[in-house]
Amino acid sequence: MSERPNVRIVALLCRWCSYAGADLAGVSRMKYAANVLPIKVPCSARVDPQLVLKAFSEGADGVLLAGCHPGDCHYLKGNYKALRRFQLLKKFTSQMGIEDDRLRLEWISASEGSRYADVVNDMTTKVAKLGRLNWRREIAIEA
Amino acid sequence: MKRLVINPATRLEGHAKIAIIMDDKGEVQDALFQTVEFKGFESFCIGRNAEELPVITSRICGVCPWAHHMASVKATDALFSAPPPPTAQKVRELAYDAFMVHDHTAVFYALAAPDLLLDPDTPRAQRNILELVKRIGRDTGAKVLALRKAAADILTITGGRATHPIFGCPGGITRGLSQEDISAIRDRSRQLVELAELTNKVFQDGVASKKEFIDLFNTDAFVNRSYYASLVGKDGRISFLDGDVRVVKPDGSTYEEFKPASYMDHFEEASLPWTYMKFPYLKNVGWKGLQEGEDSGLYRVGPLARFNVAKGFTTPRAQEKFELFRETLGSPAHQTLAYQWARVIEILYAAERITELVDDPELGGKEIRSQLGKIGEGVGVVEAPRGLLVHHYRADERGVVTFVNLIVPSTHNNSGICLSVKKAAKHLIRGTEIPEPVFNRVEMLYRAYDPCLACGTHSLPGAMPLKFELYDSAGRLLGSESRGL
Amino acid sequence: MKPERTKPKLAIALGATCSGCDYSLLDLGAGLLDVTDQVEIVYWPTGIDSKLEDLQAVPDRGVDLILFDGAVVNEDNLEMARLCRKKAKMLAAFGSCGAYGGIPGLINSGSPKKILLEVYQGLPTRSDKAEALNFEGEDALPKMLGQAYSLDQVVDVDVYLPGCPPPLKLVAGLLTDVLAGKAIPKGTFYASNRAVCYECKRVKENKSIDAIHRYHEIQPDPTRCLLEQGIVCLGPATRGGCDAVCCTQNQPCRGCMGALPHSEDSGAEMMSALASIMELNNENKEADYTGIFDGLNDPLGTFYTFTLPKSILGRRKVDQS
Amino acid sequence: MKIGVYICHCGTNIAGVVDVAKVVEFAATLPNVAVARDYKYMCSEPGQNLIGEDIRHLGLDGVVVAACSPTMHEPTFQTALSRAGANPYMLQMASIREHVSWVTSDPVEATEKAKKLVEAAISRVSLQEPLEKRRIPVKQSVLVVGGGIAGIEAALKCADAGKKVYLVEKEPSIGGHMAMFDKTFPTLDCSQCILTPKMVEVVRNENIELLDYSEVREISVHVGDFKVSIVRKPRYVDSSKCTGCAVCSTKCPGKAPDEFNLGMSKRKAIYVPFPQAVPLKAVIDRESCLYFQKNICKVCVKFCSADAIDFEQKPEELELGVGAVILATGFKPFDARRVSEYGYGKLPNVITSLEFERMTSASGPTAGKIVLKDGREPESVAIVHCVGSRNVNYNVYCSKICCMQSLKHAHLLKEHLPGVAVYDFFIDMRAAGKGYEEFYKRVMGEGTIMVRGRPAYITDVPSKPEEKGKLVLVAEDTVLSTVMRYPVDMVVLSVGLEAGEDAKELAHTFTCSRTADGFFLERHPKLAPVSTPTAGVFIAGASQGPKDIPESVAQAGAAAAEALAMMGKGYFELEPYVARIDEDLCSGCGICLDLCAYNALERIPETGLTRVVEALCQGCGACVAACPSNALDLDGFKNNQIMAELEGILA
Repeated sequence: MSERPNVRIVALLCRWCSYAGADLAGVSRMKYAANVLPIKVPCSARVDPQLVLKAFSEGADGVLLAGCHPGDCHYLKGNYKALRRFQLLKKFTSQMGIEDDRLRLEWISASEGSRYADVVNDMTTKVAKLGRLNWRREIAIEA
Repeated sequence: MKRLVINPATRLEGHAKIAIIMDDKGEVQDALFQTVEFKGFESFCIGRNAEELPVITSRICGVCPWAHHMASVKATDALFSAPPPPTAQKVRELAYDAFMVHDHTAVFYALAAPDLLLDPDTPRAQRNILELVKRIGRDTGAKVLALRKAAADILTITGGRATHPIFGCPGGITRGLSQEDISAIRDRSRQLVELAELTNKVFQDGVASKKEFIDLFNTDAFVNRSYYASLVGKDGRISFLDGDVRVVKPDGSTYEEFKPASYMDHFEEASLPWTYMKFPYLKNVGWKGLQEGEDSGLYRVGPLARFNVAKGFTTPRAQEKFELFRETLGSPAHQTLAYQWARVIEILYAAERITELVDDPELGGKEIRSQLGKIGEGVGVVEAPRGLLVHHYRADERGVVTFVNLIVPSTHNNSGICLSVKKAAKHLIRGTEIPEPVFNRVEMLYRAYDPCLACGTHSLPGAMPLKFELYDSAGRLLGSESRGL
Repeated sequence: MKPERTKPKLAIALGATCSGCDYSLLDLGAGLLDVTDQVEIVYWPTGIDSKLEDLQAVPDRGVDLILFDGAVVNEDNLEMARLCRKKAKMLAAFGSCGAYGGIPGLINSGSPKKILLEVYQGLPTRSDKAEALNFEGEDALPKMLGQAYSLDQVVDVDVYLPGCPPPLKLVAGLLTDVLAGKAIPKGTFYASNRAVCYECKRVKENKSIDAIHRYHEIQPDPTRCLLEQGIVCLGPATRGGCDAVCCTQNQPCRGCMGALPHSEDSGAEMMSALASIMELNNENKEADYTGIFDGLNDPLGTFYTFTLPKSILGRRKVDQS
Repeated sequence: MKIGVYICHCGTNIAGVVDVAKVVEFAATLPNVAVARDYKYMCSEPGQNLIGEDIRHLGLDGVVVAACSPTMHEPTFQTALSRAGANPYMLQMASIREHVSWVTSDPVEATEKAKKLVEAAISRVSLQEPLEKRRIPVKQSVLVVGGGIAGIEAALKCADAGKKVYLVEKEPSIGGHMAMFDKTFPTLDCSQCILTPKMVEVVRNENIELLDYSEVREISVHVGDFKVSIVRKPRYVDSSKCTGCAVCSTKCPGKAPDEFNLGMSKRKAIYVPFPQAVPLKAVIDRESCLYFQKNICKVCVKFCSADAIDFEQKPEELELGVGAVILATGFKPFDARRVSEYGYGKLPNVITSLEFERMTSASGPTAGKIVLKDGREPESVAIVHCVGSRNVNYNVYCSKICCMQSLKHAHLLKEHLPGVAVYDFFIDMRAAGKGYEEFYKRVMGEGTIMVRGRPAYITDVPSKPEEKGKLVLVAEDTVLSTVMRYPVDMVVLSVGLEAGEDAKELAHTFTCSRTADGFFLERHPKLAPVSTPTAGVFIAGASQGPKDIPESVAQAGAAAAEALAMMGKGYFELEPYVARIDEDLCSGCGICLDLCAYNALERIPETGLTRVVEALCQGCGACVAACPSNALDLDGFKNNQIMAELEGILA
C-alpha cells in the first residue's frame, strides 16, 4: 500500500483453519497490510458478539471473523453458529451506525494463505476509505 | 425594586416554573407556566415494533402508566386492525377502573387533602400525605393506605404489577382471568367501594359542606370560562375508555363531537420558546393566547371537563354525588378548584363499576385475543385521570413504527393552567412584590389540575415546587421568588 | 415512647424518570408507614414537600442512603446526581433508568438534536413549525447533554436496585439491610445473580427454534418456555428477582433487570444465545441462513429496550459531522 | 505476577525486518514484565535454556515467546516450561514471523505490529492459569458391532492381544455377506473355506463373548468407559442345549423364504441359517411357526433329543462397560428394483450379483447350478456394471467392488457353462488392486465380450425373430458409438454397495457422523481413517465406505490396533481446554444443552441446572459464547483472557 492507512482491524481467527491459513500466508511470504491484528480462538463459534462490540468500543476500525468453510469445522458445526450470530449482530451494528465494511465474516481454510492475504488487503482498503471509527460510547462530560 | 438572586440549585428541580410578565405600568401582562422536562418519546419510538409501544410509552409516566398503556394498546388495536373481543374489553375496563381509584386517591390524599383538610397553620414541611396520616390518626391513615392497596392488588392480578403493567397487546390482552383471580378481585372491589365512600365523606364533611370553601371555589379570580373536552359514552355519560370526543362551549352547549381518530382536525398545538411544553387549542376556534371565553380556542380537560361535558354516571351512588355537585356549583362548573371534588366522585364511580364488572360472566372468558388484520395507522384515546390522552401511531407493512404523536392531558391543560395562573396573578399581584397569598392560591389552583408532567414534572402530581419570575415587557427579569425549592 | 437512637437519613432524588420507581413505594401500603417511622426522610419530592435546601443543608455524606431514580439526560439531572453523590453515604441507582439508562436511554438510538427537531417541528398538530428551536440556547431551560447516561456513568454508585419498577421486595431488602446497619459491599445488586429463567415456572424442553414470532402474533402455550415457542424473551440474559412476572403474564422478558454478573451487555448475550439456537436443526453445508432474522425488525429496540446507555456500544455512532 | 518476554530473531527471518531490540526495549516497560530478552534462535537448546534459567532464578510465573507461529513451536516451549518446573500453559506465543516479518515489507510497520502482538500476549498471559492435560482411564474391553468379516477380524485381533471382546451380531449367525459368496476375486479361493475357520475361532477364543441375534439398544458415550445396553432376541431354542443337529428342521412343517439364499429357496420355521453357521444353533421364526401362529404342532419339541426348545424365551437385556467401540456394521446391497428400466423383479431372468453368488454356491438354492427360472441352462448371459452406482439418480460414488465382482462372475460362467456367451457391460473398467488387472486380462482371454457402455434398458419384447424369448439389452457401445441390441437368456446386475439401513441410528447412538452418502465419517480422511470424532469409537469395513474383503480385513486390523494402542496406554490424554460452568450463575435456561455437538452438556435432574461432562467436551467454546448468563467459560480461552488480549492488541 502506498499511503499507509492508520486503521486497525482485529482479526478473530479460528485455530484450525483460518489461523493456519494466516500461517501459510506467512510461510509463502505473501505481503499484506500490517493493519490486521490477529487473535487466535479455538473456533469461530467461540467468538462472543460482545468481543466484537468490545473491539469496536476499544478502538478497532474493523473486525474480521474467520473460520473453517461450512462442513469443514473441526468441531463439526461451530462455524454455522458463528454465521448465524454474525447475521444478527450485523443487523444490530448497522442500526448503531457501524458501516457494513467494518464487520466481516470469511471462511478461510488452512490451505488458503493467499485468500487470507487478499481478504486482509481488501478489507484494509475499504475500512481505510471509511476512516477511523474512534467509537465514543459516552460523550465526555466536563467534571 | 427588590431583586432576588436565583440560586442555581433551584434549577435542579426546575421542572416547572411560573413566569409572570408585567407591562410598564406594573400590570400583569402574561403568566406562563413553564416546564423544562424533555424526553423525546415521539422520536425514539420510531423504528420500534409497534406492539412494543404499550410497553415503552407506559414509561412516559410512572404515575399514570395505565393511562398511557391503555391509550397505546388502543392505538395498536387500530394499527393492527384488531378490535379486542368482549372479554378482553371488560378485563381492560375493570383494570382501568382500579387504576382510576389508585391514582385519584393518591392525588386526593397526597395533595388536595393537605390543602383542604389540614389546619391552615400547618407548616408546609408537614403538608404531606405522611403528615396527613398522622393527623387523621395513624389507624385511619393506615386504613386508607390499606384500602388503596386493594386497588394495587387488582392491578397486580390483572397486569402483573401496579406500576408499568404487563397487560394489553394489540387485539386484546395476553393473560385472561381465572376464577381464582376473579374472586380475589371481588373481595377487593368491596374494599374499594368502602374507600370511595370514606373519601367522599371526608370531602363532603371537610369541604363541600363548608361555606368558606364554596366561596373560595366561586372567587372570580379562580373561575375560568373555557371550552371543555372529554370522551362521552354512547349514552352521553362519563366513559374512561371508549366513546367519541365531545367539546362543549363555555355556556355548556355542545360545540363539536368527533371520532377520536380525527383529533387532528380539531386540536392544534402551539409551542413557545420558553418551554418544552406545547400549547394545544381548538383548531376551528383558533389560538388567541391565554384568553377565556367563546372566541378563544383554549379548552380544558380532566375530571371537571368530564363533569361539564357528560350528563353523569351509569352507577347509582356516583350519579347521586354528580347531581349534588351540579346543584352546588352549577353547570357547566367553571370553578377550577372543583376539579378536586369531581375527582373524588369519580373514585366512587370506578369502584362501583368494578363491582358490576366482577360479576359479568364474560369477564372470565377464554377468548382474549382477536385476529390481526391489515397494518397501518392507529389512534388511541382514553380519559386519563387528568383528562384526554391521545396516542397516535403509524407503521410500515412490517409493523415498524414510522410516526408517533402524543398529546398528554397536562399538555391539553397547559393553556388552562397558564390562564388560571395569569388570572389569579393579575388579581393578586401589584407591582413587583409577590405577596404571600399568591403562593397558596396559585398552588392550589394548579394542583387542582394535578398536572402530571412526568409526562412532565417529577413530583407527586401537583406537589411540584414553584418558582416565580417577574419579567418586564422587554423580557428583562425583574425578580423572582421560589416556593418549595 | 422514649427518644430512640437517631434514625437513618433517607433521601429519594430524581433524574430523567417517570418517577414510577418511587411512586410505586406508595404500594407498600401500610408497610410504607413502618418504613417512614424508622427513617428520617430528608428529601423526597415525590412523596413529601421537601425543600432542596434540606438536602443541601445536610453535611456531605450526611444522608445514609439516597435512592436516585432516573437517567441523566440534561444538566439538571447531572447536577442533581453530583449533589446526591456528595451528600450520600450510600448512593443507590434506583430503577432501570438509574442503573442502565432505562427507557429514556433509547434516546441514544438517535441524535438529540434530531429528536428535538422531530418533536417540535415534525408533528402534525404543530401550527408554528418554525419556532421554538433555541432551547439549547435558552438558559432558562436545562441543556441536553447530547445523550442519556446511567447514573454510574456520571458519578460513583454504591448499590444497584434495578427493575422497571424495582420489585418492592427488593426495595424492602435494601431498606432492611440499611436499617439493620448491615455492611453492604460496593457494587451490590439488589437482584438475583441468576437469570429470570431460574424463577420462571414455564417448562423448558428443547431449545432449538425454526421461526421467530412477535408476542402479539401467536397465543403461546401458557405452560411452555416462550423462547422455545419462538418468542424473543430476554429472560436468559437478564437478572432475576422479578419472579419472571412478564413471562407469567404471557409476555416476553424485555430485560429491565439488566445484565447478569460478569456481563457487560445483556443485549449481545441474548443475540448470541438466540442466534445459537435459531435453526439449530438445520446445520449443514447448504444452509446459508440468509434472512433468518428478517422477522427481527429492530434488534436495538428488542435487545436494548432498557439498557442501551450501559451496553458496550452505549449509543448510536456519533456523527463526525 | 512475573512475566518473562523472549523475542526470537529466527536468524534473519524475524530480525531482518523487525527491529528486535526496539521490541525488547518496549516489552521491558510493560506491567508485570520481569525480564525481556532476545536471542538468535529461541527454539534452540540454548534458547530454551535461557527461558529455563529465568524461570528458576527469577521465579517467573508467565512466559511470552515472540517467535514463529505457535502451530510450529508451542509444544517445544511448553516442554521448556515444564522442564523448568513451570506449568506449560503459562506460555503465550506471539507469532511475529508468520504474522509479521514474513508478511510485512516495511520495517517500521513490522516493528509496530510486533510490539502490539507482544503487548497482547503479555496482557493475556498475566490472566492465564496453570492447566493440566486431562487423563481419562480407559476400560480394558472392546465392543465390536457387526459380525461380518471386518467385525470378526477386529474381534480376533483384540482378543489375541488379551482384551475382553464383546462381538454383537444382529443375525442368528455371524459371517455377514462374505458367508454368502462363492468364490473371492481375484484368487478365486472359496469364500466359505477361508471364512469358516475365523468364524469358528470366534467361539473358541475365550476372550470373545459372542452376542449373536442381539442389537445395541443404547450407549452412554463417556470416553474410556462406554455404558452399553444390548438386547438379545429370543431364539426360542436354548443355545446351551442345542447341538445344531437340525433334526427339528427336517421335521418342521412351517416354511418361509430362506433369507440366506435371498428367498430363492425355502427354509423351515425352526432352522439353522446355513451349514457353517456360528453359532451352530437352531432358531425359531415366530412368523412361520405353527405353534406361535396357531398354537398347534410342537413337532420340534417332540424330536429334539436335547430338549432345547423353549417357547417361553423372552428378550434379555445386558449392560456392558467397554473402553473402545469398533463399528463394523457393513453394507446393504443396492435394491435393483429402483432401476425400473432394467426390469428386475418383473423379468424373471434378470437377477442380482448376490443372487448369482448363491446360485453358483454348492450349498446354494440350485446346488451350484446356473439355471434359468425354467431350469434350462442359459446360452448367453449379460453382466451389467455400476447398477445403482456412478449415477446421479441413485449413488454418485463408485461401489468399487462391482468391476472385479463382475469379472469374477464372467469367469464363473465360463467355468460352469463352457460355451456360454458372456457380455460384460461396463462404463470404465476399474481393476486397481493387487492381481486385479491380471485377472481382467485373464477373463478377457476366456472370451467374455466386453461392451463399453451402460445399457439404457432391458426388455423382453422382441423386435426381430432371433430376439424371441430373449432378454434384450439396448445399449450404446461407446467404442463403436452405435446403439445396439443384445439378446441374452440371463442378466446379472452387479449391484453397488450402500450404507446399512441402521447406519443412521447407529451414527446417532454412537455420536459419530456420516458422509452425505450415508457411510460413517472418519475423523480425518487421510490421517485418521478409522477414527471418528468421538474418541474411542472406531470404524472398519464397508460401513465406512465400499471396499472389498482384503481392504475390510486390513481396516479391521487398523481399527483393532487403534483400540489396542488406546487401551495399552491405559488412558486418554485430552487438551485441557474444557468448558466449566459456575452453578451459582446458571439459571437452567437450557440454551447450551442442544447446541453441543458432543452432548457434553446435560441437565442435572434434581436442580434443572446444567452440568459439563468433561470427558466429552472438546473445547470448541460454542456453548461459552452462547451462554447468556456467563455461567460457562472455557479453560485456556477464558472470556477475560481473550478480552485482555484484545485490549493489549488495541492498546
